[in-house]
Formats: sequence, C-alpha cells, structure tokens
Amino acid sequence: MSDWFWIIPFFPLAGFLVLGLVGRRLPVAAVSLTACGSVALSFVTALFSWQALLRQPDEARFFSQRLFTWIAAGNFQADFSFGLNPLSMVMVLVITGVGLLIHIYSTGYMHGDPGYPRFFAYLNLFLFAMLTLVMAENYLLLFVGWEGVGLCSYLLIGFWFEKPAAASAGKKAFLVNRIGDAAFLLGLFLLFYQFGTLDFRGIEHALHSEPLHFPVETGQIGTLTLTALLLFVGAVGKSAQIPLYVWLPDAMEGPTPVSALIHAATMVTAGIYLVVRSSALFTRAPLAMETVAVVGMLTAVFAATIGLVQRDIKRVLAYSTVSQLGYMFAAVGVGAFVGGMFHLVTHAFFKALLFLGAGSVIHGLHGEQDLFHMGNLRKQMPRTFAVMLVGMLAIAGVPGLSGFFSKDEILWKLFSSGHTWLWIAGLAGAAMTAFYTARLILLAFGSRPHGEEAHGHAAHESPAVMVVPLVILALLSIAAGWIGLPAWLGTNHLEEFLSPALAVHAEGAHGAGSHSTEIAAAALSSGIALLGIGAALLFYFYRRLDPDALAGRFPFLYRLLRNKYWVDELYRGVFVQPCLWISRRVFWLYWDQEVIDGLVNGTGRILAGAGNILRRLQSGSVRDYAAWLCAGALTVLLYLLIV
Amino acid sequence: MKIPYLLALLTYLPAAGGILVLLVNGAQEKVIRWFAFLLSAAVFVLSLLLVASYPLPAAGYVLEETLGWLQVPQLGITHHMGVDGVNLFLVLLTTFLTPIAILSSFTAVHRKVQSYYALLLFLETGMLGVFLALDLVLFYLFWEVTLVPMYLLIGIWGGERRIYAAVKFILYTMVGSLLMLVAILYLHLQTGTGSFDLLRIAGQLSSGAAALTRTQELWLFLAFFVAFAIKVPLFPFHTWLPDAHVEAPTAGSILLAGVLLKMGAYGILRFCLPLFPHASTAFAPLISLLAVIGIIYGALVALVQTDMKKLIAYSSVSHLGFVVLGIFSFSLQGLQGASYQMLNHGISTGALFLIVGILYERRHTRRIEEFGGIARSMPHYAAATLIIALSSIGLPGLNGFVGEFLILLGSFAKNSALTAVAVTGVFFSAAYLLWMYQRVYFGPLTRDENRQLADLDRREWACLIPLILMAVWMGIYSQPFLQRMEGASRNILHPIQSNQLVAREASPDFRPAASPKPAAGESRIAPEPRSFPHE
Amino acid sequence: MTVPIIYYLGLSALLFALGSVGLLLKRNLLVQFMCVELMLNAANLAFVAFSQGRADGSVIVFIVMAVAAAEAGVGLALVVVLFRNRNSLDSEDFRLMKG
Amino acid sequence: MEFILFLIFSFICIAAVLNMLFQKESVYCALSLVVCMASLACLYLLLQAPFAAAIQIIIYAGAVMVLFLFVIMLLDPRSDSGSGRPRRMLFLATVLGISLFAALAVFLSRSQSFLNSGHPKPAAGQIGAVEVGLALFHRYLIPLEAVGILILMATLGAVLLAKKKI
Repeated sequence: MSDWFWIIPFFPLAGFLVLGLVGRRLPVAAVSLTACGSVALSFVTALFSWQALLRQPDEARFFSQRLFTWIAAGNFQADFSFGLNPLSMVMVLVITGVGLLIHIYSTGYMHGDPGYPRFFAYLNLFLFAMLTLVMAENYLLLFVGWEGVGLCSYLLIGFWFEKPAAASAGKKAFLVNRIGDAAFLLGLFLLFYQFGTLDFRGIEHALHSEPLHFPVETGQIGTLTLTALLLFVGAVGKSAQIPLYVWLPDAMEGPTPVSALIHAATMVTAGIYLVVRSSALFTRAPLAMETVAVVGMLTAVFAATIGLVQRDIKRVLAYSTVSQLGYMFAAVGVGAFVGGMFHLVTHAFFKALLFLGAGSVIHGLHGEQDLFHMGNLRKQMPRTFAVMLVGMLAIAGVPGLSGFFSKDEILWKLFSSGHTWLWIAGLAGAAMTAFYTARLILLAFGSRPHGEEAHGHAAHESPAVMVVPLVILALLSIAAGWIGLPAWLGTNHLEEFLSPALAVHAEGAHGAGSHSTEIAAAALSSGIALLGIGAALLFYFYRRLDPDALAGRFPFLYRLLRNKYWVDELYRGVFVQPCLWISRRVFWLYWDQEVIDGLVNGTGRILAGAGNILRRLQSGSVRDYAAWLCAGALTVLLYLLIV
Repeated sequence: MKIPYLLALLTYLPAAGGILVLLVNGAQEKVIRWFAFLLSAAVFVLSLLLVASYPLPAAGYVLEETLGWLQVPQLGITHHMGVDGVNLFLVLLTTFLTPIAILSSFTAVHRKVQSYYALLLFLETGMLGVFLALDLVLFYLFWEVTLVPMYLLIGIWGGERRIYAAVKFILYTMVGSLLMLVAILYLHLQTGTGSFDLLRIAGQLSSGAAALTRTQELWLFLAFFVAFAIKVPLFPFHTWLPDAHVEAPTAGSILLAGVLLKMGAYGILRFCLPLFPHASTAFAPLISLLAVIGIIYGALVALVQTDMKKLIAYSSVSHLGFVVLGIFSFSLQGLQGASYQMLNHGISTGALFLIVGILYERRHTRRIEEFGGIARSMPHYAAATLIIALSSIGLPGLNGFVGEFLILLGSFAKNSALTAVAVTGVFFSAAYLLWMYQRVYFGPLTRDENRQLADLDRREWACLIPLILMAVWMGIYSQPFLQRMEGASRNILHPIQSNQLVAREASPDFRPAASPKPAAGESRIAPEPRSFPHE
Repeated sequence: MTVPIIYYLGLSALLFALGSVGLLLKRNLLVQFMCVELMLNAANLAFVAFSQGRADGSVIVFIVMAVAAAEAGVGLALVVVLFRNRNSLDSEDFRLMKG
Repeated sequence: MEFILFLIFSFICIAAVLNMLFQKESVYCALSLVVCMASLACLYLLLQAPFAAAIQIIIYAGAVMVLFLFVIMLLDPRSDSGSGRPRRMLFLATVLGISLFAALAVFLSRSQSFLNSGHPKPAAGQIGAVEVGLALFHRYLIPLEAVGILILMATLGAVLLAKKKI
C-alpha cells in the first residue's frame, strides 16, 4: 500500500471533476455519494499508508513519488512529486478524517440548496488542494496547494453569491491571502538562490550537512532569517494572524460546514504546517522564532478580547479560532513543534465540533445567528447541547479532555522555555477563551432571563446525518488528549511519531523544571479555565452580575471591543481608500489623460495652429501676392549680391 | 514530410485567402465567414506541422528559408525567413488565435462583412511575416503591413471614438517604426555587409568585423527599442492601448492584445539584445524600472476603470511589464519566463476580450455597473470567465503562474528590491480582476435586462474551450514549450554573457562565500539538486 | 562721347522699381497691367543698353515685345471677362482665392 | 550733346511714369505711358538701335497702348476709387521700390566688369533692320518660331475668352 499513497489527493480531484462537469444532472443522492465517497476513499488510503509508514524504520520514515517535471528552466527544476513524512501524515489524517465527517454533515445541512452539486464540487476541490499542499515534496507544489485552498475558500465563502456581503467577503479573503502569498513568493526566490533547489529534503539536507555554511544567525537579520520571516508572513496571511486576520471573521458569511472545514480545521492550519515543515530553517533563525512566538501570543490575546463581546455565534467561534491559532504559533515560536502540532490536531476536532454544533443550531433556527435572539434550546435540541457542551469543556481546557492536554503542553513549554511574559499572556488568553465559550453555550442553550421572548420554541433537532458526525467529533475531542500525554502522565505517542520529521535539535527546548513544577503549572492552567467558566456562569446563568452594567462602566472599552478595534475601518482608510483615490485621480485621470494624452494631443494642436497661421497668408488680394512676389525677387537678388 | 517553402506558404496563404474573399461577391456572407474560418484553421494545422518537424534539442535557427526569386540583389534585401525557439510558439499563437477571432465575430459583424474578413486574413499574414522574417527590411515591411488592417478594423467597425483611437494607434506605432527604419538603414551602411540579413549583420557585429562605436550602438539601440517599447506598450508609451482596445471590435482586440503586443517584445528579443549587447546591459536597469512601474501603474489604473475592456487593456500593460522585466533580467529563467508569459498573455487576455465581447453582444454595453448577478442567469459563462480570470491572475496550476514565477525568479537574482515591488503587482492583478468579477457576476440581480440573458451557445463554447484547455495544459505541463525555447534563449543570452557584460552570473550575494556543491542526498530524495547556477 | 552705359542701366532699374511700386499701389487692374508693361520696357532698355554694337539686343527686344503683346491680348480679354462678371475693376473685389 | 539728349529723354520718361503712378484717371495713365514709351524709343535711337526704336513705337506705343485705351474706353471704369491706400501698403510699396532699385543698380553696375572683359567692341554702327533680320533668321530662328506660336495661342485665347459667356 505504501507505493500507492500518492493516489490520496486524486480521489477528491476525481470527485470535483465528476461533480463539476455533470453534477447538475445527477440526482441529489448520487452527488452526496460521490462527494463523501471520494473523501472516504482517500481517508481509507490514508489509514493504510499510515500503517505502512509506521512499519518504516525510523530514519527512512518517508515515501516519495515523482510524477513528472512541472517547470524546468536552466538550473531551476520543480517537479510534480508527492511525498509523505510523519508530519504530513498527521495532517493528511486530520484533513481526510475531519473532512469526511464534515462532508457527511453538510449533506444534511445543505439539503435543498439549489447549488447543492456546486457546493460539493468546491468542497472536493478544496480537499484536493489541501492534500496537495500537505503532500507536496517541494515548496512550489506546496504553493500550488496554498493558492488552490485560497481559491476554494474564495468560492465557498462567496457560495451564496447573491448576498453582496458574501461576495465581498470572498474577495477580501482571497486578496488578504494574496498579500501573504506575495511575501511567500519572495521567500521562495531567496530559498532557491540559497540552496539551488526548492525540495524540502534537498534544503534540509543542505542545512544538516553543511552547518558551517548556514550558521545560526543569532541576533542579526541574515538571509536565513529574512527567508524565514518571509515564509512566516505568508503563514500569517493564510492562518489569519495579526495583521492579516481581518478576512477570517468576514469569512463566516459562507455556509457553516465551510467555516468548520476551512476556517477551523484545515486551511488555517496550513500556516503552522509550513512553519513546522521548514523547522530546520526556522531553528537557524532565532530572531524569526521570536517573532513567530510574539506575533502568535499577541494574536491569541487580541482575538480573545474581541471574542468576549461578539453577538454572532459564528463570529465568536471565528475569533476563537484566530486566538487558538495564535497559541499554536506561540508554541512553534518557542520551539515546541510537537506541542503546536498536538494543539492543531485537538483544535481541529473540538473547533469543528463547535462550528458544526453552531451550524445545527442555525439550521434549527432557520438561519438565526445572533446569540441574543437564541435561548433555552436545551430542551428543543438536547443532543446538540450535549455535544456543544463537550466541545466547550474541551476548548476551555478542563482537565481530562483533549484541549487541556494540548493547551497545557503549550503553556508548559512557554513557561519552561523561559518566556514568562508569553506564559502569563497565555494564561490570560486561556481564561478569556473559557469565558467566551461558556458565554456562547449559556446564551444559546441557557434559559432567557425574565421572559425575554426568544423564538427558541420553533427550533427542531437536526437530522441524524448531522448529529452522528457531531457525536464522533465529541468522542474525538475527549479521546484525542491521550495521544500526547505530558511526561508526568504517560508517553507522548505523537512526539515519538513526529520526531524524525522535525529538525533534530527541536527537542532541545525541553526546558528545565522537574515533573512537580509541570504538575503545578497544569493545575494552575486548569484552575484558570474553571475560573473563566465560573465567571461566565455568574454573568449569564445566576445573573449575579449584569453584563450591560459592566459594559456601562467601561463604555469606551466596550465600544472598542464591540467594533473590533476599528481594524477594518483602519485598513479601509489607510490602504484601500487612498490606493483607489491615487489610482483614479493621480494615475488615471491626471497622468494618463492629462500628461501623456495631453502631450500627444498637444502636438496635434500645435501643428493645427501652425497650419492656421500659414492659412492667413492666402489673403486673396492680388496685390498681397504681388508684394510677396517682389519680396521674393528682392531676397533672391540680395542673396546673389551677398554671396 | 518536408514541405518546401513551408514558412513562405504559411505566411502568404492567409493573404491569398483574403484576396479570394474580396473576389467573391459580397452578398453571400455565410460563405465568406465559413471560408475565412476554415482557411485560418488550415493555416493552424500547417503551423502544427511546423512544430512537429521541429527537432527538440534545437540550438540555433531550425528552419531557414530564402526565396531566391523574390529579392532585390542590388540593395541586399533577401526574402529570408527562419524559425527558432523564440518565434516558433508566437507563430503558433497567431495561427491559434486567428480562427478563434474569426469564429467569434460571426454574429458580431454585419456591416461590410467581406472586407472585414479579408482584413483579418491580411492581418494574419502581416503578423506571421513579422515573426518569421529574418531580413531587417522584410521585418519592417511586415511590421507596417500589420498596421493597415488593424487601423481599418478599429476605424470602421469600432466603437464611438474609433477614429481618434485608430489615428492615435497609427501615429504612435508609425513614429516608432520610422525611428526603426532609420536605424535599419544606418546599420546596413555601417556594417557594410551590403545586406539587410539579420544573421549576417549579427555575425559581423559579434565577430568584431564591423564593430559599432559605443555611442553608435547606444543610439541604434534606442531607435530600435523605442519602436518596440511603443508596441509593447512599455510604461510611458502606453496610452494608445486603452483607446485602441476599447474602440476595436472583439476580433480586433483579441488579435491586437493576443499577438500585436507580442511583436514589440519579440522585436526586443530578436533585434535589440543580439545586435546591441553593450547598450542593452547599459539600459537594463532603467528599462527594468520602467517595466516595474508599468506593472504597478497598469494594475492600479485597471483597478479604477469603469469600462471592462479598458480594464483588460490596462491589465495587458501590467502583464507585458512582466515580460519586459523578464527579458531585461538577462537570466535564462527570466528569458524563458518572458517568452512563456507572452504565450500565456495571448491566451488569457485573448479569452478575456472574447468574454467581454460575448457580454457586449448581448447587452451592448461594457460598463461594469450595468451588470450584477450575471452568474445566476449565465452560470456556465461565469464559470468559464472565472477560470480565465484566474489564469490571468496567475493562479498556480494555470498558465499565468509559470510565466510570472520564472520571470520573477530570473529578475530576483539581478535586482531583488525591484522584484519585491514587482511581486506586489501579483496582488494588484488579483485585486482588479476579482473586484470586476464580483461586481459583474456576483451580487443580487438588480437589473431585469440581466435576468433573461442567454447562456453560451455552441459557437461561443467552441471559441472558449480551446483557450481554457490551453490555459490548463500550459499551467500543468509546461515542458514541451520550455524545452523548445531553451536553445533560442541561450543563443540570445550568449552575446550578452560572453563578453562578460553580466558579471559571470556569479552567485548572487545571498549565498555564503565558499559553497561547495550541495552533497548528493540519498537516492530517495527528489532528483539531486542541480549544481549551483554558473552557466 | 557716348553716354556711359551705367546711366541707361540706372534708368532701367529706376523704371523697373517704379513699375513694381505702381503694381503694388494701383488698385485698378488695367493700370497694374500697364505697370507690368512698363517693367518689361525697363528690361528692354537694359537689353538694348548692353548690346550696343550687336544685333542681339534688338532681337531680344523684338521677342520681348511679341511676348508682351500676346500677354496684353490675353490679359485684357481676362479683364473684360472679369469686368463683365463683377463690373468692377478694383483688384480688391476679386478675393475668391482667399484661403 | 548726346548726353544732354539722354538727360532730356530720361527726364521725360521718368516724369511720365510718375504721372502715371499718381494719376487718378486711367485714361491719363495710359497716355502718360505712351509718352514714356516714346521717350524710350528715342533713347534706343541714342543707343544706335533704330530697329528697336521703330518696333517700340509701332508695336508698343502703337498697338498695345491703343488696345489698352480701347479697353479703357470700352469698360469705362470709374476713376480709381482707391479709398486712400492703406497706410501699410504705401509704406511697404515704397520700401520695396527703393530696395529693388538699389539692388538692381548695384547688380547691374557689378556686371560692368563683365562688359569690359572679353567681348571685343564690335564696330559701332547702326543696328538696323538688316542686322536684326540676319540675326533673327540665323541665330534666333527657334525663338522666332516659338514666339510665332505663342502669339497664335494668345489670339486664340483672347477670342475664346471674350466670346464665351462666363
């Protein structure tokens, strides 16, 4: 099975082609069958190749299959070749697994939508692009997947293209990603001119075998650091970190399964995958690692604060995703590559769960997304409530569930690697995460205060085809924690599996401190989580404290958070408007019309003017002509005399 | 099988067809249309033969032809034509686009149909002649021949301000080509070979037998370059393009954008670089700067256009800015990327104009705000447009990306700051196209005229399908094209690199000094990374 | 003693100059014609003055006169036509050629 | 003696021309031109060119000027109604006249050197009809024929112009 692994991406591609070309004419059942079937096939192949990979000896634990030469010009060579190493194996499993569940879920969610086949065609195309990204053997093919996912997110966000908001959100997502991609391209060029190739292993090998040529650039921005930073900017664009996060909250315009798949589980994690995959490069650029950590933690806290006051259920989850991604980048920034990946996996499960749960709530309420219009859904949608509760507890970091283990590992690594400030910020972020997720559950499912009428009563439980994936995801959110137990509890299977793929001395950042401090830190973080949940209960369940009163006391702060720090307006004012104004007024109307065309038409007018002057000579009076005649004769005479 | 005088036949067949079209009585429009289409399709098949007989590892000129009987011995003008990596695919692009252009104007043109198709066929001959000619005067002759039909096409079948646009088009190009004529004559006299043949002149120059002084070479280069820069259009000379495109009929703007703009870039590759290497390197930084300005400027102005055709015209300014940047990077990747991007631009912009033409035929307007929500009434059309828009943006996997990537890669070694600015062009091109796409295709169906627009009919599909297929094929499997271009690109670069004008392609400053060849990894790694670039 | 030729030439130059001035000043077509005739005579005088001992001068004079006669004939016919057309002889009235 | 005659005749001639210029009535212009031509004829006599003088009187004064008078009488134009020459034209004309005269004088005087050189002075003698006839039919035959045709054309033209009603 190991030599057929490269088939995995082509199943969704086949699905896309079938649905894209003939999807319209197929019955609904056939459409959902092909869509889910293709993903299921690739998931099964992924499982088999995972087994085959486990059987490989440690140092040769990778497959590689070159299909054909894509671009070759002079000494530049980029092949269309797929490969699997432990890191990409984990990603493939997550993508195909969660992808399959979401496909099944969306057959229910999108039922009856006129664009049903088109939706699944795009979803399959997305999976193909994501799998290409993850299984690419060189940066260029990764870039193909990279932009492919950007395209699919554009198509899927703008799926209901009649809604102007959805269309412009799609465009915004693509353009912001494109900014990141421009930096990514520059990083690629730098890579090529340093290593002569863009293949991952070629570069890793050059880095390992010639440490003296690629010294660790501590403190100064060498070319290695510059390359790393450029790649990171690309990752920031794709994984919605500061400052390029603005597209993710707007991306909620798309259907909920899309938000679950693309904007929670898979696409946004591409940035982290990129950084982890080029860990050999990053570890040689400590400055770049520092920036990654700081930007990550900054985003985590920043997004969490905004999440506190959002009204739209999906916007809350969107900001929570940005925040959790921030955690992953922080982990990777301090060298805890495995920690980052672990959180990525667990986050994929519980965030997909939360999104799909929110989707079923919206589905039940026929499109209602505002939290304050929901209420006491507990009785109408018991199963969704139960599942969402599990998701909430997981993300909050309640001990025992997967969220606790992965987040705790990150916080521990932050603490143990000496980044105390980052650790404290991390704790604050964790508290806020617990608070806003609990707030979401309480507002949506809890009973409304003093008879405030919420049309919760019309809600109906989602069909089985939606609930089953939810249950599976819930189980995963609970169980996923066991694959990466901290040292004091058990062996970290994920670490063993991933270590050959990561840069050898990544584990150096294991940090001091015995098990006891680690346990103390874990206790502290779970305490923080419970504190957050308690606060939310106080606000929205026992109503001891009145959220509006609190908002009243800090009006400016509340408005600041409410309007998302006016970042969108800031970007629009600083970048978009002036750019449009300049290109219209200065470039087009002034430079093109006035200056260049002015010059061209000007010469035309000058010639016409000269023509006019000469025309006046033909005055029509005979005597004038005689006069000119004499003058002419005279000049000839004078000329003869003089010469 | 070797067809004698294949090149001459290829060039003059369309003209013969054009004359035939003129002879037929004008009434039977149907016959004329189909005859013109089938003829141009036949010429396309003929050009496929040319590619088939093109041996792969070709270095120099593969197929040279000299018509003995058609020459002016006293002046040394010979009917000398030749094909190499550079012009092979441009010829193919011409013969590929012309039948599509003709097919697309079946329903568009109803006035004076006979002369319309005759002009299109004459235009094709002019274009083929320009790409194939190796004799300077022959090149100049065909260069002028292409102007006349284009002028008439814009002038007669154009939009409202067609006269102004046509005259502006002619004046711009004429001024440039007159400069070129002067340079050709001076060159002819200076090299004293008594012939206008490019190869002999180039031979003389490179062998030093008739060396030009530095100032002579400078001025000759400038004369040639201005003529080509106007045609390309490089930044300051571009204002004729939007007018000419907006007023030209659909078929006219397909060929104008698809092929005529490439004549400028091709001219630079064929004449400026080989004949005047010193001047080219001297001017390279300035020209690259102009090219990058053109990229950013074209994209920005395209962003604010209200007329779709003008938007695409400015996007051509931006895309060809990339081509010029690639040419003047004097690196093999840059050159390969430039000639590849020429093909891409021909296909994607030709298709874009076709699409605007299709919409224009239905609604007789090109203003963006007139549309909205077209995707609902014309889903297939919206899908086709999206694919082509993405190929024009340069989405990896489609043809635009390969060209742009190679160009930027090539020019990065030479001037990384400039390339960093050029890369933002990639972002802007996505911005204006997607914004246009959103305003036209997405959004609610506000106007009721847009409600019952007919989707693509068979003929329009027949025009679009080949373009989309080419876009996808050239995006995924670019090897057949790049391999055939490699020989010619090395030839062009040879004079520039041989006299150490470009610092021996020494490792750009990023690479730490002592860099032994990267050790060969185990077998399983993807093909052993190539030794470091040091042609 | 014979009169030195320069005087004749001077006279001829003067007559020629006066003729051209008359041509410019006079508005009446006929008078302008006469001035032209006068200029021709000035030329004749110069010819004769130069060829004192030889016959050439007179031959040239003879030919010039023939030409002048022909020119006068046609000119006057034209003037008659013009007059019939515009019944005025003032050269200012004939401005059709105005550009 | 000869010199005095020259002075007298040239004076008469110039006076006639000036009169012609400043005369209002075109008839008087014509007459003053006749006087001028007569004085020129006398000057030709002074220059020993009796044949020239004869044709001058016969053709010019006799035929051409009579034709002029005839046309003036026929058309009877009103007096030169010049409403005062525009200032500009007057000034321009005089300037042109003076500079023309100066240029011609200098030009002719400069040709003086041409005269003295070469060309031996032939024997002084009257240039009567015999010498002119000989010269006409020997050295100037072609111009003679040409002039003949020219005059024929002129007469045809004149007849056509005057006859056709335009």
